[in-house]
Amino acid sequence: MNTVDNNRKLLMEQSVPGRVGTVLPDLDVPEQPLPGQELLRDEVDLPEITEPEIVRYFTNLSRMNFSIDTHFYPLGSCTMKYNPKINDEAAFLPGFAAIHPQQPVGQVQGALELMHHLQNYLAEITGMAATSLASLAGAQGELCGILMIQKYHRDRGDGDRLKMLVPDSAHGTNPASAAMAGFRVVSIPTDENGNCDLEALKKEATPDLAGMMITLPSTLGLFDPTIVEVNRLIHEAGGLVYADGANMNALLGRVKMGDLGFDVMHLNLHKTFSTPHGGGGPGAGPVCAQPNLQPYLAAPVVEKRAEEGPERFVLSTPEKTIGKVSASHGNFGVLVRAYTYIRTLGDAGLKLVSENAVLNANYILAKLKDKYLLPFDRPCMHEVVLSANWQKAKGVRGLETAKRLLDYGFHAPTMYFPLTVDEALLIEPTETESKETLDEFIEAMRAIDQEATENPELVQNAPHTLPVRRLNEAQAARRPDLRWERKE
Amino acid sequence: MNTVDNNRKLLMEQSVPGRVGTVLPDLDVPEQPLPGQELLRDEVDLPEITEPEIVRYFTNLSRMNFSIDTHFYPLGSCTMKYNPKINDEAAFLPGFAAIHPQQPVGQVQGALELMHHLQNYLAEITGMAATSLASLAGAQGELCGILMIQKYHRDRGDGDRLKMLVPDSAHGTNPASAAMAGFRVVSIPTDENGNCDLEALKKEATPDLAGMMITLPSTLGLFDPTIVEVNRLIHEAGGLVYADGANMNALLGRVKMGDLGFDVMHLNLHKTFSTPHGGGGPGAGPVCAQPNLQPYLAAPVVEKRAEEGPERFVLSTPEKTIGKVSASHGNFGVLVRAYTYIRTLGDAGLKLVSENAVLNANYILAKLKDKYLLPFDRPCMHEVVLSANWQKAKGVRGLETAKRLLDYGFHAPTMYFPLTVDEALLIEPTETESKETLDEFIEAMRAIDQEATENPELVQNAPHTLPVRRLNEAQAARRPDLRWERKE
Amino acid sequence: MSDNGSVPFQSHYMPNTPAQRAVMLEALGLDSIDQLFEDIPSEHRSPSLNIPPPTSELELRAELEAMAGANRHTGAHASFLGAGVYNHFIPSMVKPLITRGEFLTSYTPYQAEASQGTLQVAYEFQTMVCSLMGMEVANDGMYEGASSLAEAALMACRVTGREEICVLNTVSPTYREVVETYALPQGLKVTTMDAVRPRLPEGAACLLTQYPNFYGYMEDLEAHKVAAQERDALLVVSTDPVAMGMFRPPGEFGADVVTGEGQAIGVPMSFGGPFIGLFATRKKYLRQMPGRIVGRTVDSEGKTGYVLTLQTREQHIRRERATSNICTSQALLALASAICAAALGKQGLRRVAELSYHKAHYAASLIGRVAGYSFPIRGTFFKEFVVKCPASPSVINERLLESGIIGGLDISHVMPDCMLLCVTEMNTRGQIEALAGALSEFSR
Amino acid sequence: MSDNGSVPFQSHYMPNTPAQRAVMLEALGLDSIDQLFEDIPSEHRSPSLNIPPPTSELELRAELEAMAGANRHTGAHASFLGAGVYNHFIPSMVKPLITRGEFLTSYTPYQAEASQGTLQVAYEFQTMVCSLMGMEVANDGMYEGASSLAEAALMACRVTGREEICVLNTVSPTYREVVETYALPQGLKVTTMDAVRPRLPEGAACLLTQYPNFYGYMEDLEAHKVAAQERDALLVVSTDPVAMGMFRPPGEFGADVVTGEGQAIGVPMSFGGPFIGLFATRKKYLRQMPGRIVGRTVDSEGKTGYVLTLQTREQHIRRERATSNICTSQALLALASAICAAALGKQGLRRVAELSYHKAHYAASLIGRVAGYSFPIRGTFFKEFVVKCPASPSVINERLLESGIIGGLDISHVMPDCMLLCVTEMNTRGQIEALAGALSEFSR
Ligand SMILES: Cc1ncc(COP(=O)(O)O)c(C=O)c1O
Ligand SMILES: Cc1ncc(COP(=O)(O)O)c(C=O)c1O
Repeated sequence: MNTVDNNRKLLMEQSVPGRVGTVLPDLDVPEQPLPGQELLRDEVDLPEITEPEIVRYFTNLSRMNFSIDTHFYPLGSCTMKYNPKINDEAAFLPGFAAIHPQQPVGQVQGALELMHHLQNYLAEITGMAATSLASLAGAQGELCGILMIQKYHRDRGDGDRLKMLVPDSAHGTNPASAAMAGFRVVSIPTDENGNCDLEALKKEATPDLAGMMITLPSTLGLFDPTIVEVNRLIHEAGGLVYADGANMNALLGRVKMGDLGFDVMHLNLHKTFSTPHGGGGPGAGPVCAQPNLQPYLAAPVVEKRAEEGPERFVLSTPEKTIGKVSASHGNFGVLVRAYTYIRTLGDAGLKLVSENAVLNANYILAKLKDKYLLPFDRPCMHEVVLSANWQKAKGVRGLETAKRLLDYGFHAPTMYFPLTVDEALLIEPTETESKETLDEFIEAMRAIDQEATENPELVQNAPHTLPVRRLNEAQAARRPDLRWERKE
Repeated sequence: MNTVDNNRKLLMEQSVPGRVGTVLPDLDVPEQPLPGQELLRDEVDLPEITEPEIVRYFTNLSRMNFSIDTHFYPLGSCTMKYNPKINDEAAFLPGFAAIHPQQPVGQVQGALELMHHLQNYLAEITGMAATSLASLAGAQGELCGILMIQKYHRDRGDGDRLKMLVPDSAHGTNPASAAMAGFRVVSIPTDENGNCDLEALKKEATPDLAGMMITLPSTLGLFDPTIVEVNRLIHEAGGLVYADGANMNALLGRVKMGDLGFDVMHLNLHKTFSTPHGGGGPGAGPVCAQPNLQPYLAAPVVEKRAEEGPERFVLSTPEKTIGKVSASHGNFGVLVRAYTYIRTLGDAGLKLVSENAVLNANYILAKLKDKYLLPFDRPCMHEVVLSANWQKAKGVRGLETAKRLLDYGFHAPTMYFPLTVDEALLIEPTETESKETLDEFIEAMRAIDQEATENPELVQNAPHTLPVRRLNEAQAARRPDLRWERKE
Repeated sequence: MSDNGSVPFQSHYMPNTPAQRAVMLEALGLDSIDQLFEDIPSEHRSPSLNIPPPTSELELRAELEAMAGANRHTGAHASFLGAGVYNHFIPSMVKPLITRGEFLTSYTPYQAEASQGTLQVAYEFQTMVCSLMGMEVANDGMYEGASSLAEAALMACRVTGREEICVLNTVSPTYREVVETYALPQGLKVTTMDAVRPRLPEGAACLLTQYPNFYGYMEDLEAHKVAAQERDALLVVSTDPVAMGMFRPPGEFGADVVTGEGQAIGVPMSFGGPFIGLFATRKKYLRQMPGRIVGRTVDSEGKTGYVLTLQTREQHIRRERATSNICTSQALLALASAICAAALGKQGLRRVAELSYHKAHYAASLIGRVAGYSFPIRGTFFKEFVVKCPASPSVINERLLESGIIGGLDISHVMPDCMLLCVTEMNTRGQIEALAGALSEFSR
Repeated sequence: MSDNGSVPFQSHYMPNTPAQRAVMLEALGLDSIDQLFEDIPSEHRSPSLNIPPPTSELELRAELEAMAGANRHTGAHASFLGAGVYNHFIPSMVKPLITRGEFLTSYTPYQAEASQGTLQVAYEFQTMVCSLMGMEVANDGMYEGASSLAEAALMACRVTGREEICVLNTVSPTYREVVETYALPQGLKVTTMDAVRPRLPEGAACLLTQYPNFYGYMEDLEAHKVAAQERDALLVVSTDPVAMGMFRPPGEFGADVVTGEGQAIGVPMSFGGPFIGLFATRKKYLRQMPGRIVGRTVDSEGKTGYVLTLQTREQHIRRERATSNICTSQALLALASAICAAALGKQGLRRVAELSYHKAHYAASLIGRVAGYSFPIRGTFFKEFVVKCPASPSVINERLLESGIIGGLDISHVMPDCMLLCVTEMNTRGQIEALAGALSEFSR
C-alpha cells in the first residue's frame, strides 16, 4: 500500500530546500560579534521539512509497531504489562518536567520528597535496608551492585576475590556487568529441574569467590526452592549475593528478597513498576542493599532530615559510595511514574499483581503443554518457557512459530532465550491481560502447531500480513548501512 | 487478522461482571440519608472493563480511521488541512480548560481577552463590523445569520419577506437553516459557467424576498465574478445577503467579504482556521456582520471597556439580539485553537494559505483534466470539481473511483456533491499538502482511470485493503441496528 | 540572522517552497499566482489585512500561558459552581486517547470503510446514551444541552403537528432562552408554566422538563408524564447524565424524548464548550430525530461494519425538509464521554453519583446549621441546592475567592439573595468545611 | 457504599475477576493461588507489606500536583541554570508523537517485522547524530551524556589496548566522576590534566575533552587532536548538540569518538532524566562500539526494512565479552530528539544556536558593566560563561529567586565566588535585563 511504502522515505529524502518545521523568535537583543570563521561550521545536514509532514511521518511510523496499547505482547523476561496513563500525566506536570537537577535543594523539595518515598517503598518491597535511585536501567543497576560488592571486599582487604558466579540461564547483562567491573565470570549450570546445580556451585566456592548473581525467579520462570541454601553456601565461602530483580513481577508481596539472604539487588522499574518501555527505554534500575552494603550505594541518595524546614529533604552521598553513574540523580521522569504506580496499587494491589501474573503464566502452561514441549514440568512463576522442539521435528523452527504469531495479531514470545533450552519460547503474559486474551493466544499457538503439521511452509515464511516480510539480517550485518548518506 | 476482528467486539461484549475501569475515592464525609427507593434506579447498563482493555480497544479503533495525521484527505468542501499541535496544547492549558462559563467575569479576564481579540481578527479578515463567537458550527452560524436577517426585516415592518434564495449548488445546511428559521426556500440555478444565473435571480427579486444565501467561492470551487452584481440585485429588491464562509480558505487576505456587499456571514473555524474536525466536531461557526445587522448578533459578545480595571472585558448582549443559541458562550476550546492559529500565521501567513490552497487545487485540475471530465473549464479556487462521467461510460461509477482511492492510501474526495454535477468528485487538497503528495495523488487518479479501462472489476469492488470491504448501507437503513442490546 | 526581516515568510504549516510553486505555475501556464484570483473584482483584490505578524511558537506559548494564567481555574481553586456545567472526575486515559491523530484529525465518517473507528465509537456512544436514559434509540450527539432541548421541542412539534411548546419554570433559564431562539422565529409558541402540577393547554406539543431541575431538585416525572399524556403531548426531559448513575432514568417514567448535556461525563469545562448534546427517544420517532445516526451492518463479505444511516433525515440529502440543519456536531466529545463512561463503568458511575450526593448533602447540612442561611426549596436534590444567604451572593463570592474558593451561582435575580451551590466528588471534605466556615462569617 | 471496606480490592489494571481466576485455577487442578507459590520457603512466604493502601486517581492526582507544585520550575521562573542540562525550545508536536501508544509502550525492537516504526526512527536518529557531530557512524543512544563519555573511554582502552585515560580539567567535574566510577574498578587509570597545552603520557589510551567545555568555552580541538595523535591516543569529545548548530563539529577536527548529552534537543529537563546519550565514532571502530545499532536491509521480497544489527557486540549474544553491558537504553528520548531535530531542521538548529549565542553574550556584556563582576576565563564561549561575583553565589541566588529568577550554578568550590550562567533562546531580553538588574544590587 502506498501509505506504508511512502512512509519509508526517510526525512532526508523528504527534505526540500527552504522548508521550515518551526518558526523561531526574532533576536530581541542587540546582535553580538560572532567568533572567527574558523570556529563556525558551514551548515548542518538536517532535513528541511514542515510540521504537517513531520507529524504524518512519525504518526505513520508508529503505526508499524506492535505495542502494549495495541497488542498482547507476551515477550518473556520483559514484563510487558499495561502502562497506566496517569503515570505519564504525572511525569509531565510542569513541577516535575521543568525542573533542573542543579537547582538548590530548597527549590525542589517536592521532587526530593517523591524520591524519598520511592526509596522507602522499594526497600520495603524488597526487604532491604536502603535504596539508591541513581542507576538508569537494569544493567546499570547490576554494575552498581557488583561494584558495591567489589568495593566491600577491597575495603576488607579481600581485594583478590575476583570470581563472580553467574548461572548459565542468566540474562546477558549479568555476565557483561560482572566483566565490566573487572570480574572473572564463571558460569554455573542449571540442574534438570531448572534449579541451581548445587554440586557445581560448591566446587566454585573457593577463596577467590567474590559472589554470585542470581535471577529470582530465574529466567526460566522458576523459583529455585534451594535459594536459601544457595545464598548460605556463597556467604559461607565469603562471597556476597546479588539478586537480579528484573523478574520481581512474580514475587511482589509474596516474598522479600532480603529475607532470603540476598545482599544487594536491582529492580527494573520499567518492568515490575510499569513504566513504559518506549521502544527500548528509558528505564530505571534502582539498587536496594542490606546494611552491609548500604554505605556503598551509588550517589546521590535522598535523605530526610529530622527537623522540619525548607530543606527537609537533601541529596547526600553514601559514606563509601561507588560514586556517580550519571551526571544527575537518576531517571527522575521514570521514578515519578513508578511512584505513581505504587501509590495507585497500594499494598493490596501489589499483591494482586504477582498473583495474577503467576496464575496467567501457569494457565498458558497448562493449556499448551500437550502441544509444546515443556522442559521443566512444574508450576512456573510469571513466565513459562516452552520449547518448539516438537515443531522443529516437523520442520518448523521456534523463530518461525514466533513470526507466525505476528500474523495472528500477537507479539512473539522471547525466542532462543534462555540459551540453555533448545528452541526456547519464553512467554510472559503479565497480570494486565485477561483470560479472554490468553484463550485467544492459546488458540493461536495451537493453530500454529497444527499448521506446522499441515502446512509448514505457511509458518516457515511468516509473517505474511505485516508491513514487511522476513528481513535479511545477514545482509544487514555483512554490509552495514547505518545512516542515510547523500548520493553523489 | 485477529487484532482487527477482535476489536470489533463492543464494550458491552467485552464486559465481565466485577471488572472496574477506574478507582474512585472513599467517601470522606458522613454518609447522608438516601432518597426513597422509588427515585433510585437498579443498575446502569454500562460496561465493566479495565483500563488496559479500554486503552487497547480505543487505540485499535482509532487505527481503523483515515485522518489528516496519517493520510492525504482531499475531501471537498471540508478543508481538511493540517491541524497544528500547538493549538491543542493551548486549549488544554488549565487556565483555559478548567474554567467555568458562569464564573464572574473578573475571574476570567484572560479568556475574555482572547475572545475579544478573536472577534476583532475575524471581523478584520471578513471586512465586517463585528463578530459573535456564540454559534457552535457552520450550520448554527447560518441559522443565526438567517434569524438576524429575519429580525431585521420584522423590526422594519417588513415581516412578510418570507422567501430565501439559495443556489442549487449550495451545501445542504443552507436550505435547511433557512427552513428552520421559517423561510420558504427557492433554489436559484447555476449557469453553464458555474456562476449564478442572473436571469433566474432577477425573476425572484420580488417584494417577498428576504434575502439570499451565497457560498463564496461556491461549492463548485468557483469565484462568481458577478458577485457584486448579484449582491446589488438582492439589495435593490430589499433583501439582504448571507455569505456562507465555509470556503474562506480560498480567500484569506485576497478579498474581504464585507467589501463585496455581503451583510452577514459565518466562518467555519474547523475548516479555515484549522481546528481539528474530531471525526465530526467540535466546530465553531462565528458570525460576522455589517453595521446594519450588528445589533442582532447572537448573545453573548465580548466587549472591552475603555477604562482599565479588573473587569476590562465583559460579556454583553447585543441590543436587538436574536438570543442565545447555546447555554454558554460558544465552543471556547475551539476558539482558543483558532486564535492560536491566526496568531501563528499572522498577516503574511494567512495570505500564504489562500495562495497555496488555490495553487494546489489548480495544479490537480491541470494534471487531471485530460482523464476526468472538467465540468467548468476555468481556474478554480481552493477545490476543483471533476466528474467521473467518462469513467461511468466504462462502467465505473464515481463512488467506485473514490473507494478505489482508499486502496491507494488516499482519502476519497467528496462524491456526488454538488448535486448539480453528474458523478461529481469534489477535490480539495488544501495548502498544507506538498507538491510531492499531489503528484502521487494525481498518479493514483490516473492509474484508477486506467484500471477502469483495463480491469473495471478491480475498481468496482474496491476497497480491497481496508479493515472492511464495501458496506451494505441499504441493509443498515432498512433494518436499523443502532445500539447494542443484550441478547435474551 | 541579520537578513531575517527581508526573506519572504515561509510557514512551517505549508510545504511548498517558492521554487516548487514556480514549477506548479509553469504546469498551469501561468506567470503568477495572482492570475488565479482574477475572478475577484479588481478593486477588491488583496486588501490590507490588519492582523499581527507571524509569531513564533515560543513567544506565542508565553502569551497564551499569560492569558490562561489570568483566569481562576479549578486546578488552583475549590469550586462550587455547577448550574449545568460540572467539575467531575475525568480519568487520565481520556486525553491521550482522544488526541490520537486518527480520531482528532479525521472528518465526519462519510467514507465508511476509511472511518470504522469513528463509526464504531458512535455506535458505542448511542448505546451508552440509551442505557443511561432508559431509552430505545439515541443519535450520535448534538451541539450541547440547551440546543439539544430546543431540537427536541422542534421535533415534538413535527411529530404532533402542533405549535405550542410548554416549559416548566424549573428548567434552566438559559435553556429556555435557547428554546425560544429556535422556536419563536418559526411561529411556534413557548409557554412557561409552574412546575407544581402543571396543566398543559389543549394543542400543546410537548412539556419540557429538567431532571434534576435547574435548582438541583428531582422533578416529579411521573406527574409530568400524566400531565403531558392528558393532552397527547410529548414529555421531553433534559438530564444530567451523572444523575443517571443513581436516579431512575426518564425512560422509566415514560419520557418520549430525553436530552441532556453530556459534558459531565468526560469533558472539561473549558469555559462552556465544546460539549456534547445528548438526544434519545422512542423507536417510533426515529425518522423524526435530528442529528447523525450510526448503524451496524455487514460488508460484502458478511463482516460486521458500521455506517452513517437514515441519512435521508439530514440536510445533505433532505435539504430544506431535513429534520434539522445540524451537520458538524461534537463527535470528539462523544468519544471522550464514551471513554469516560466505559472507565467509570457500571459501578463507577453510580459511585460518582453517590459521592456527589453525599457530599452535597453534607455541605447542605453544615450550611443549614449556620445562622442566616436557609433552603427555600423543599424536596430531594442531587448534587446542587439553593441557599438563601444573609448577604448578597456576589459579595459572598468575592469573600470566598479570597479563600481560594469559587462560590456558587448568584441567582438573586430570580430568587432574592439566593445562591445555587454544587458539590461533586471533586470537592474534599476539607473544601466543604472551608466553604461552610467562610460562609459562617456572614452568619446573622 | 457502606460495604466499601469489606469487598476485596479489584484493580482497574487487572482484568481477571475472582470468578475467572477460579475457573483458571480449576484448569490447573488447584484450589488456591497460594499453591503456585510453594517453591518459596514457607517461613518467608507472604510477608507483611508496609505500603500505603490503594489510592484513587482523583486523590493521587491532587497529591502529585501538590508535590510538583512544591518545586520552582521554568514554567513560572526565568532560569539561567545550565551546566549540561538546558532549557531549550521544544516544539509542541514532540509530546503528542512520543506519547502515541505504539511508540511509548513497545519493547526494544527485537522482533523486527513488528517494530519497523521504532527501528526506522533509530536509523533516523543515527543519521542525525552523525550529521551533527560530523562523524561516520553512531549508535541508537546511550543512557546520558556522562556515562556515554565513560563508555567512550572504555572503548578507547579496548581499541588501543591501553589503560590510561586522560581527562582535561575543563571537562564537567561530574562527568569526570562518572568516568572514574566506570574505569577505576577495572584497573584503568584516570588522569586529569590542564586544558592548556595538555601533554599526554606515553601509553595514554585517549584524551577526553568537552566542547564547549564545562565552563561554556570552546576548546581548542585542533591542538588537542595533535596532543592525542602524538601518543596515538584517541581524541574523545563530549558535546552539546545545540552548539553543533553553529560551531565546527568535532568530526572536522579529527575526533575519534564523539559523545554528548542529547537532552538539549527535544527532551525536558525533568530533574535530570530521562535523557539520551549520544555516541558516534569512525567506521573503523564500529565493531567496538557499545549500544544498539540499527541497520537498513531488505525483506524476502526486496522491500526496504530495518533491523537491529551487529548484535554480536552486545551482551545478549556476547555476554561477558560484550562491548558494554547496556541493554535498555533511552529509545523514547532518541525519538523525541529526532522529532525535535527534524522540526528545527537545518535552519532552525542554527537559529537556536545563534539566538543562544547572542543572548548569552548580551547578558555578559550587561553584567560586565556592573562594578564588582568580572570574567575570570578568556576565550570564545557559546551560551554559558563564568562570572566572578562580589558576593557569595548562593546568597545572590537566593536574592534572584525572590525576583522569580533561578540563578546560575554556584561553582565557588572550584572557582571562588564564581557562578556559571547559561542563557538560551528561552530567555527574553526582559529576563536578561532583570538578571543584570538584580545582580547590580550586589555591585561594589
Ligand atoms: C532478567 C533480566 N536481567 C537484567 C535485565 C537488564 O535490564 P535493562 O534492560 O533495564 O538494562 C533484563 C532486561 O532486559 C532482564 O530481563
Ligand atoms: C459550504 C458549507 N457550508 C456549510 C457547512 C456547514 O458547516 P458545519 O458542518 O460546521 O455545520 C459546510 C460544512 O459541512 C460547508 O461545506
